[in-house]
Amino acid sequence: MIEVRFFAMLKKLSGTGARQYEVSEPITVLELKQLLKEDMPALSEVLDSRSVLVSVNEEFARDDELVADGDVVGLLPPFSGG
Amino acid sequence: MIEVRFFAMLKKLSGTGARQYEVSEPITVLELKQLLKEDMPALSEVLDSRSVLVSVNEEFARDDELVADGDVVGLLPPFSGG
Amino acid sequence: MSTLIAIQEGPFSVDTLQAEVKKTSKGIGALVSFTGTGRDLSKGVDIKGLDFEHYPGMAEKKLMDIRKRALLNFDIIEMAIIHRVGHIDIGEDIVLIVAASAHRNDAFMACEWAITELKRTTPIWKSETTATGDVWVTDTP
Amino acid sequence: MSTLIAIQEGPFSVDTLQAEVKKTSKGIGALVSFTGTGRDLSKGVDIKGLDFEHYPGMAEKKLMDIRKRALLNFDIIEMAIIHRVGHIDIGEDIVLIVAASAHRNDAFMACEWAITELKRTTPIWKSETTATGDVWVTDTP
Repeated sequence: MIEVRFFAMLKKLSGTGARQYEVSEPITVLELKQLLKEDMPALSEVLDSRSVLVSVNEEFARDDELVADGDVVGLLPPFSGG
Repeated sequence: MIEVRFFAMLKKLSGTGARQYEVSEPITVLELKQLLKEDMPALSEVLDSRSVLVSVNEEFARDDELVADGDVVGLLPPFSGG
Repeated sequence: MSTLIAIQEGPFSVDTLQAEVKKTSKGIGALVSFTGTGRDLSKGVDIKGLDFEHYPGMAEKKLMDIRKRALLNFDIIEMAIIHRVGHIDIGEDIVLIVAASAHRNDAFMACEWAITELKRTTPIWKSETTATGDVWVTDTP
Repeated sequence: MSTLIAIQEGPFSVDTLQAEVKKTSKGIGALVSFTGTGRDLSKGVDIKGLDFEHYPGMAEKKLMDIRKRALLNFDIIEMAIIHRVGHIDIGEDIVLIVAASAHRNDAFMACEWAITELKRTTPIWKSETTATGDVWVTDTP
């Protein structure tokens, strides 16, 4: 199971704070994004815009990074702290 | 009467916090310094060193500025606040 | 160390955090602090209040990382960071960064760098309440 | 205004002064404060304590002048300055400058400028107590 967590506007767009996905083998961040877009079309535009960063186990991850069973993925819209 | 006030190391050098001088007419800051050096030889060296600033009525004053009866003159060694 | 980095709902005290930082060394001669507060205006629009959300765990990790890199890259003695989350009223404090050094220049540089880095790397999000509703802010200066 | 500029014997509070500064405008988004504290070391010599003397009247006037010029020359909303005089123990605070602005860059610049200007223009003198006695400091960085 991969847990995907949504924050701020993405939580609103997806209508949920988190979602689990069953994967038989590790997939790339890019493949996970594809899976998310099919599952939640409302996220398509922001996921394509590159303004959304991805974290894997609380570290920033690039599109070619692998995500495996047990990992926690964060979908992070542009930060506005401070 | 011109009141001359001494601060920090100048207070120690002169042995006093303030001194009054009677003047018949306005004199320049430079002339006042000369008068002070004659009156207090211990101040000669620092007054010549240009590291000591002079204030007249709480504003910085140059050597050619006039000092008159009733004025308060400050002899200010290098600042070290902050 | 844990008291030097925090994400919390309630208000903070600059005096308390500076005292905490000063405990770490008697060689501290300069403390520079940055406090970010809720303004009543953002890009010309009246703001009535703010709400902050963070990624628990990752946000704290990123703040600790900023402190660590600041200690490596600047000639400072200590750094502390507190960021509030939840609802913030106009005029209330949001974030506090304290940088401490022997000489003031290093603390100024490290503090300014840290707030810029916080805005760039820390998963915290602000929503502004305006007359027309709540809006997530997506661009910060 | 008078609470924003002070020379005093007792300790000060950053929280209190920042609250005082924030009262002046709801447009403040950034507060940068500089606190100078008594270090245990100065040019390699152990320091046991500090004593500050000022020119009463003129020193306050120069601090007010720094505030006035900061408000003119930087895009800040308010500035406050407190300097302590009398005896200061190692680790105690000496001086506090708070600069407030809409955007942080202006507050950082004004605060750093103000402390440099204070050291340059304000008739305040420090004497350091070392193992060999009290020495008036004549050169400040």
